[in-house]
Amino acid sequence: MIYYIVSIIVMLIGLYAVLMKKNLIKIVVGLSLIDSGTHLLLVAIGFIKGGTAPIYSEPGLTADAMVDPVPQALVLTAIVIGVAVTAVALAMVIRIYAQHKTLDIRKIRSLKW
Amino acid sequence: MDITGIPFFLAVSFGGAFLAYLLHFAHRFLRNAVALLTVSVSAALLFWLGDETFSIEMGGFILTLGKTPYSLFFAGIVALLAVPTVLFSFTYMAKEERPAMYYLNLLITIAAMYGILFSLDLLSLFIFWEIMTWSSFLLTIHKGGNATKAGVKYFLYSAAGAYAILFSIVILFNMSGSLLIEDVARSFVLQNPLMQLMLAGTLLFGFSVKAGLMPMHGWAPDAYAESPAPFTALFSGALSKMGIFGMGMVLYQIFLQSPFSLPVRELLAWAGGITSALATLRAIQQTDAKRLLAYSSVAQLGYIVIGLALGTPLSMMAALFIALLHGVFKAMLFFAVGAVYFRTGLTDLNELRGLIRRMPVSFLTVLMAIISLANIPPLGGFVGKWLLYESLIQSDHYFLVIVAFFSSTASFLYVYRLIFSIFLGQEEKEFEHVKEVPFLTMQLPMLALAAVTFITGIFPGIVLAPISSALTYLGFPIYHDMWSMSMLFNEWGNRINLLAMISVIGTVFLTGFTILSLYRMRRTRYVTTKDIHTSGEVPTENENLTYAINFYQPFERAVYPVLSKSIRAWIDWIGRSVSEFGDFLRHIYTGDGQTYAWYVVLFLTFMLAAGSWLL
Amino acid sequence: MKKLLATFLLGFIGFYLYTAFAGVPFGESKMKVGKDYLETTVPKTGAVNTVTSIVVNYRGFDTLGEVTVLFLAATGLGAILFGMKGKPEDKHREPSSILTTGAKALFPIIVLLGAYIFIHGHLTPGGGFQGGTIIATGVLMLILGIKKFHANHALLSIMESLAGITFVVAGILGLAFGKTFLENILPLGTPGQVFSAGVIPIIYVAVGFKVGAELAGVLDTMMSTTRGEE
Amino acid sequence: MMLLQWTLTPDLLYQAGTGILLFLLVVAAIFSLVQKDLLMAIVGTSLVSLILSVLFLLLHAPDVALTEAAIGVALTTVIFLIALRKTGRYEE
Repeated sequence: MIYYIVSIIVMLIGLYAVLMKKNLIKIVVGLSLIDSGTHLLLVAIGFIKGGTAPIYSEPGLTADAMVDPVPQALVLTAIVIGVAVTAVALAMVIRIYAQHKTLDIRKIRSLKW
Repeated sequence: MDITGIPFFLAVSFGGAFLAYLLHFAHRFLRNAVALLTVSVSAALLFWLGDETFSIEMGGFILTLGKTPYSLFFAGIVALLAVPTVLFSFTYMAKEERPAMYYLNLLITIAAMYGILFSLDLLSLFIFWEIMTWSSFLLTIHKGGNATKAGVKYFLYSAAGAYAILFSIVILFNMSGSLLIEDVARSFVLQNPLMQLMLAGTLLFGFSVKAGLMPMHGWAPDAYAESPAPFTALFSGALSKMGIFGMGMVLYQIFLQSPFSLPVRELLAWAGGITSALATLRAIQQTDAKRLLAYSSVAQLGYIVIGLALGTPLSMMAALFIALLHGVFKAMLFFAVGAVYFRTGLTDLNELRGLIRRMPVSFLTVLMAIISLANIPPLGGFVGKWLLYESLIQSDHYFLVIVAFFSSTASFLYVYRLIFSIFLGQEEKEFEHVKEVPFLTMQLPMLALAAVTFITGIFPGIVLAPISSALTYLGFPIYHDMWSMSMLFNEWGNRINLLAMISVIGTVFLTGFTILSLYRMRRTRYVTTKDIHTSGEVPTENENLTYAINFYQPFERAVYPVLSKSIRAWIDWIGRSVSEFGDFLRHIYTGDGQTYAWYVVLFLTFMLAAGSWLL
Repeated sequence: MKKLLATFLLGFIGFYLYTAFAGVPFGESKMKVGKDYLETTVPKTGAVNTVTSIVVNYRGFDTLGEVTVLFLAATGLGAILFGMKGKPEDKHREPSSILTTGAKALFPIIVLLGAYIFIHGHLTPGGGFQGGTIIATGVLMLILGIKKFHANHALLSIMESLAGITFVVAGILGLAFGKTFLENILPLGTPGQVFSAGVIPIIYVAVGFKVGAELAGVLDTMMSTTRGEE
Repeated sequence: MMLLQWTLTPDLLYQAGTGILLFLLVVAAIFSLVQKDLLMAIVGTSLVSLILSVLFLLLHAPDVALTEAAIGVALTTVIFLIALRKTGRYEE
């Protein structure tokens, strides 16, 4: 249960950074924190007490003694997508910095119309 | 492939379009030849079209193609206008940009119209309908600039109509499990009347957008005025008739058995009457020749809708007859205006004047067309309008008669303005070098169509025979002696009777008038400017002494109170309100990306709170 | 003020998230489809690692979509940073000789490790994504360690395209043999052997190359961008 | 006095280790949130990823742990650092 609480806290910390921080890189950091929290939450949901990793690495292992592999597969792909998203976001940040010479989100108002 | 089959027919029509496009890059002449050949061959193939139906399975739906007498009549209109249009385009479009795209879109539009007409099921009808919309949209925006705006307007109206049609098609398919119009009609009768009313309403709305029925006519003047002149002829003459075709199909093939059928048709007839009256008044105000003709088109389509909606055999006959004739004379008018534009670069009635000696054939075309439009015997327009009046009186719609008669009479005003402003009056010095347009590619289409108005006026039976078979197909009781219903015509309309009398009188009158005017013209004394003294001043050379500006100013002043309250103002108001609302809404776009995150979080909180409160 | 509001909102959301997840018992088996995957992974797919069999086989189509997303991200990144290419002397300081030598010496080993991880994806933890990332970090080390190093983007894109094509072809072969997209058509072999599990290792190797090439490309693009002071 | 009666069983060690890691996770996250020096903040996220990787291992998810270690700890951090170098280091 503590896993859930901690992962939710990490998610909320990330969300707080997205909402309150004015630095673009900090916002991206917040996004990646939300990512991390979600990953932990999903894997924790799939955990089973006394289970082993879902790999038949040695003879004698049965399906009953394993943790849920589905969340793990989900998180596996989610992490990879997460890094791609982060990379694109940071590329945008670099571009914005080249354009505006600042990372302060309050000063970047070219979307205003 | 069967040479008399519809697939072959459509393959020729569509294939010709692409072939013409490709051949443009080889040689201009080849492209023209292929384009002309395509429309001529498809027009000729219409006569040999077999009766079989063809089914193609596509994505789980069965598309069925086949001809019916009803669709064949409309295909005749398309073919009749398509050939002159393509012919007229050759010289006209030589000056314009992107001719390859023009021919591709023009031929695809024509082919798609055939496709609509020969669809026996709603899905293929919709597919061809959309192809037609797209290609005609591309033609409308062909000139760029203002045309783009007009085209977008046209497209938005069309899209609204198309979605309405699609919506009803989906529901109809769900109801009947079949897309065939026959099956749909069969299961349509079993539905609850309100459902029937709604479906017929959406379908009629969708089709009437193309027909430019008020209040869905907003796109028509702009689109007609901005598209290239030869295409405008087809646009107003044939493409708008697709809306009429669809409305006729809905009213008499699907909706007829419904208890709401009669009131809806009555309403539609009134909409047509109002459309014709208001659009006529609008047309009188116009100072641009093409816009004037555009409003005139809307008005004429109003007449057609009146006839179509009344639903007596005679009125249907009138509607279909006017549908053909309107196509012909409106094509003539657009061609003539196009010819004037081709030579002078002007369509503004205030700037054009005195072209009669420079462009006599165009003048003759316009004269023939407006005689037909104003329903003067012996030309074709008279027959249709007479049938319409008679059917209106027979079915006791006296008030509609008054409306129709009013707008018909008022149409004299705008046609007179058109012919006077362009061709009559003092010749301007700047038009001294204007020549008549080339014979083969521009005069010939105009003269051929003029001949059509003449022939249909003298021998209406030629047109009335296919109309009769079309109406028989739709289930109207056409008896062999149904001409006795009309006071004027007897059986098939070409026996010796009052019509022939009128024709003879008309011909004699026309001949006499022509001889007289030729004689007068020879005797005309050219007045030098010195002869006229205005307030004791001797006018200088080149001073314009005839004015066509503010032609109908008193009249406009009289009708302005009516027109200012037109539906256009409402549509403008709606547009303004939407734009103001959008202006208000854009305040939420602060430009600060973080605010958007706040919106998301606030929304999430709201959803959670609402969800927990509800559960 | 805004801080208070944010704290309040986040507390609210956190509270609801917590109440939502409080109903999910921790550490107990709530498997539905997972059970089936666990039981059938060896007989059906021949892969020992259930996660791999899910990623590549059971949910292979998702993975195809995912590598497409990665590809799009790499392309989009290139598009965003287009025209911001810096000069080679953007690297301020000369890398030390220890770093240079170490990078040169370690790079093959790192690539070997990555390759090992994605070749043994169906046997041990790891697979194409992890192996590919490890290879990308090897390339990163080269970028950092060697002054004039620049990744060969043409080669990377060829590698990446080939890998992508391999994936799709492996999927289409399943269709061609009258089965479904991405279904296994090769013999399963003995579970636990390297050459087993049918089409899984092939796809995972392809994914490894693809991910490696894409991430290396991303890193190189980002590294060779100017600082934005024109 | 209850504290003294606890013996250091492997299970308790596991529990305590998990608890410490989770605590450190939150601390690292908060650290990366409040740190004005962006380099330090990124090190904080890297730390989060690292702890997360260990936690995944403890949750019997070696695949995810490996991915997180390779991507979260190494690659994401590096991408952040590159971005940092192309922009400014300090949060103003």
